[in-house]
Amino acid sequence: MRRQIPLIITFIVGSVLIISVFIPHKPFGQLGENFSVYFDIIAVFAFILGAGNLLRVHGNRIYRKHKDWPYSVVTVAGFTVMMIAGLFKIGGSPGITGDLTEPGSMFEELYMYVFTPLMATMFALLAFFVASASHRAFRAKNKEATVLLLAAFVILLGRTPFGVKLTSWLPDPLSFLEIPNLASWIMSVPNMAGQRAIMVGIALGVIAMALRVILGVERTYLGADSE
Amino acid sequence: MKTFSYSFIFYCLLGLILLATTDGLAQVESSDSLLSPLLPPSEVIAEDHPGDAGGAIIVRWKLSPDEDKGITGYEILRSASPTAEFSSVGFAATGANRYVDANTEDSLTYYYKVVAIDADRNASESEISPPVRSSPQWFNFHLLNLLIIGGLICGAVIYFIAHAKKGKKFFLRKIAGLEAVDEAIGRATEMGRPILFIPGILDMDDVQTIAGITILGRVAKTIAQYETKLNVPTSRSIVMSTAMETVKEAYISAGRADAYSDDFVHYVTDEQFGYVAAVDGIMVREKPATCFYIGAFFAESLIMAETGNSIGAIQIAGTAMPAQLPFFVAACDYTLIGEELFAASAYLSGEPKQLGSLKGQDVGKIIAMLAIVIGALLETFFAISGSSFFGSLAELVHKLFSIVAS
Amino acid sequence: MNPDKPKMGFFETIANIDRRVIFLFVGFAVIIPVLLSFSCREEATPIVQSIFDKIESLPEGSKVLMSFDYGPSTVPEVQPMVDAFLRHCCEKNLKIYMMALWGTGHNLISESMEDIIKEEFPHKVYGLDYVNLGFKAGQQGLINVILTDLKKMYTTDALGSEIDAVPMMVDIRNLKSFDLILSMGGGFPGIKEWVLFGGDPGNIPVAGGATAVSAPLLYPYYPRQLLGLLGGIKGAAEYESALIKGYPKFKTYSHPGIDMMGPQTVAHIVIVLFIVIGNITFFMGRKKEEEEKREGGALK
Amino acid sequence: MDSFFSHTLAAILTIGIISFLYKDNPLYKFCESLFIGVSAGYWFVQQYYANLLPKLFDNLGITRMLGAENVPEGALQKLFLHGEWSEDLLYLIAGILGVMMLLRLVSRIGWISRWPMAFIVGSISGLYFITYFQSNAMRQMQNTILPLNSFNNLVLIVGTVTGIIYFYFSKEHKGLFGAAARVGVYFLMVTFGASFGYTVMSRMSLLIGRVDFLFGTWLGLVK
Repeated sequence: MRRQIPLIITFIVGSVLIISVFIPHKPFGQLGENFSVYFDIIAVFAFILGAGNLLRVHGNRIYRKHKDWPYSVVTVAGFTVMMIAGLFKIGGSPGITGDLTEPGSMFEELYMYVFTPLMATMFALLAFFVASASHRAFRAKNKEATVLLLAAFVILLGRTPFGVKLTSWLPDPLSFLEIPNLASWIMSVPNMAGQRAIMVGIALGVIAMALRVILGVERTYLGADSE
Repeated sequence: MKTFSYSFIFYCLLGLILLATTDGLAQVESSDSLLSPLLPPSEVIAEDHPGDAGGAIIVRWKLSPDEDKGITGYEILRSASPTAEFSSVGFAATGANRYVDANTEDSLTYYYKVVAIDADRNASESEISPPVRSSPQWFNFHLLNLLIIGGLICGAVIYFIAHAKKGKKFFLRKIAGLEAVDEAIGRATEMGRPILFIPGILDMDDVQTIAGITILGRVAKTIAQYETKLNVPTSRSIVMSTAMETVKEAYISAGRADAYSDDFVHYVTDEQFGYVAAVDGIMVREKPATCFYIGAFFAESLIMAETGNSIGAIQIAGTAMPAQLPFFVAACDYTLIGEELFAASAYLSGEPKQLGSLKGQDVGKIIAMLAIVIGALLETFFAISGSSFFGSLAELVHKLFSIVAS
Repeated sequence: MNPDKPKMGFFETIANIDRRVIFLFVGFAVIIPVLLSFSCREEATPIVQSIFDKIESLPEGSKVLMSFDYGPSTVPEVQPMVDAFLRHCCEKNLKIYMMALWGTGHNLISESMEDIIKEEFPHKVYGLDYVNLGFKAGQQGLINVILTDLKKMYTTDALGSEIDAVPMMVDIRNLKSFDLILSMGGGFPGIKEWVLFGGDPGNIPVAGGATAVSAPLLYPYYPRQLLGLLGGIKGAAEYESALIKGYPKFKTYSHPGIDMMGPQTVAHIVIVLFIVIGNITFFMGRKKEEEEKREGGALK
Repeated sequence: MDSFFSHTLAAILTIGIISFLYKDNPLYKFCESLFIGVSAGYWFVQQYYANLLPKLFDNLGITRMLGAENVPEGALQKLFLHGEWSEDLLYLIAGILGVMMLLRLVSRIGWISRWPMAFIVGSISGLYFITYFQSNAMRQMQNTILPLNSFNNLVLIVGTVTGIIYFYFSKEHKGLFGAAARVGVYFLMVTFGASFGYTVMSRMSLLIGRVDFLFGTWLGLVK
């Protein structure tokens, strides 16, 4: 029974949502929109589990004097300070309807000067990794890799002034071979074809997986692998 | 008597004023129509918008014969009674012969008029439409094509699942990334290093995360048979709960409940880059021998895959995010591309029922390819011959795949 | 001694170069041009020039609708485009109508009004030359409604004035009252929605600026449904150069797009060089180990 | 906060993250731990104010019970004070599912937490089934049905069809079919190469932004 009820829930909810697309009449028409609100609400409750897990993991490290335990103190402190600053709106207008991100409030300041630089810099690391990945991966190892390399190279060159100058001497009848033109052709024709094939494939993959889930063929996520 | 005479005079005056104004108006109108004889749109019909939840009416009309003489558009007027005042509900461009009034009450009856207007603001009103009411429907016929094609594909999937249950075997091509899973897990065991599994950064409300978790279940079952540590950091709480449950069951079903620990799966933070910072830290400190990145990824894909590469891990990725696929292809050893991600858990399960669904999926591909090729040929014949036969066939194929925004 | 030997060793060293060396090069490629304020000349490509030419061709007093469809995270890329469009429209004495499909666009309109219009064109009058219509929810549905009736959605401007009390709003009826729609952002809702729900049905020219990541998805609409497009910083830089070429006085104004293109170009060249070097060393190395060449593959 | 102090703090954190490129070090570990803590706290607070309050508490009327008077009455007030049924009462189901999620913590009845999971997975399967089918499959197929009267259309159709063939599972990629699948692979490779080449560009501007902050805003060395 414990195993059956979740499978029944999945089946009913899944099939009702599919059918509801074809039924505009109330209450079916709005089910899809309502669901995302439902999900958000469940997610808040689940967050208590997540935050609890985070505190447990780091609390254990501190308690057991794990070799990096001082850093766990930083994490726990950061979490606590941010949570208190936000929930009690320290330095801002208090009360349940007060503005959370009021300029000058502790929550907003921490967001501006701690959270944002950390986030932006982590994001900026991409610039370095893009370079190292290009150096290593863009090699004409075989035919496929050569095609990938050529496409990437034309696009890259097409976006630098240097690449534009490289082929600007071409006579008019050959102007389609100029790198910027070639780059936009690659973007809008073969790239588009590949994208479409991927998208159609994804759609079919999702359809089949959704059916497996709704019909109860796929039940790994319920931990019901063993029957 | 006094009152009578006063009110008599008052009404007389009012009548005179009204007469004067209407007369004047009539004059203005007639002089206008003399200057620019703008003909009104005709045959105004209003009907309930089909296939919706009510609250909308479609108004159609025959274009004014003066369409080319500088008409700038049509104003749509509405009233609850043919004799009451009409008020404007919207405006349609030149050449448009329909308008959807999406602001109606299902309990009321409406009448419509359509007014042709030109650049000099001359206006010419149509006749009043017959009465109409909006109402909700129980079936959206605009989506009939969706139902037919969707039904075909679903039918194929279900048919092959049922077929496979009876023991029919299908050929399935190999997917390199999945062939490598066992080898990758074995390698981690030999090296005595952990295995890292990243189920993407989106929550359970993305279908890629669900695919990631099902694959985690299969992978964990194999890992359970070895003495290898599994590390699953998650960036969402619900994903954490589901992953815990999944891994636990995988260990139980592999008969290794003793080896399971709640520490395998842990929550980090919902913040995309905070999560990446933590994963990068785990990678350089614990040096996992194998990294799985399976689920929905954004910009962080390359940061993780490059860090994983620098520690010499075998990396298997899978995502349906078209923008991130190139980075995984470039930086990982194996990549499950789009559809392969969703097929992976069926492949790994090895269960006939699951494999049958893949065969059904292929029927969808045949439908897609046939539709594209036949449609394109019909279009080509039409373009070359101009024959209306091919034209209407091509349009039919187009219609079959068109989605009407309701 | 074989003279080729040390040479191969050299190529091998390069092929297996420590990634930190690459990081160092990328770092310098960005830091040095930033410190030296190095910039390079940009030529406007046709897709950018067509927007410039369109605005150039509009007679004085024409009405331009600008939709701020972006948020703080894409400000570095999108704001330079907005600034350039605003300057051009102000210079040409066009009437500017600012609105937002994104909730975050609301503040960005106010900031742009302060930083560009009030600061650089102090003689412009609010309500006569420019107006802030603010943010309205509804995404593509909003576009759909204002295509036929703008004042149904906008009964006041963002400052709360009655809409018909704003002089420049009096003869605005719907989207077709505008001569050009510019959407800046590129996410959802954005340029695509403006094309599909505004420009196409209303036959109104639509152009705009998008982040480099989202621009490729918009190329299919150019030039039939989309008049032109600024893609990423490069697009912004090209527009700034076109503006400076047409109006040399803007040379002294800020041009963040051009400023960012300098370091970006150098960084690109560094990456291209690394790819070239990577391939040369790969081929040199392969000569040595012919037997390995059939192994592997990008898709493997 | 004093602007030099706050900028210095932001600069130290920026350098801390960049230092990871050289190797793992205490400053990075500090930044990483701080980032995890602060961001988890940030989202916790955001979840509370952006989801729980407006979506559950406001709709049900709990916010009002907690003493906020400028919030309209919710479903619970309507039911108990005025005896009216309100559709918003259905949000109670979401609340109950949320509480069920928490029952994981009680090991004896922890299995109930599978119900909300089943609810989520079932509804996602249903929703995505339709949205992917419409926008990914049907729309893309419709867009690809083009007359073969130009080179570009031909390439587009051949590329899309062979690409789909590459994904075909239940037939061995041999002979003519295999050749078509290989053509499909080339198209996929062009797609990957093109998106990679394109993205390199936008990734640089982020780094330029940070460098500009360090040398311009913080140290004042730029112009």
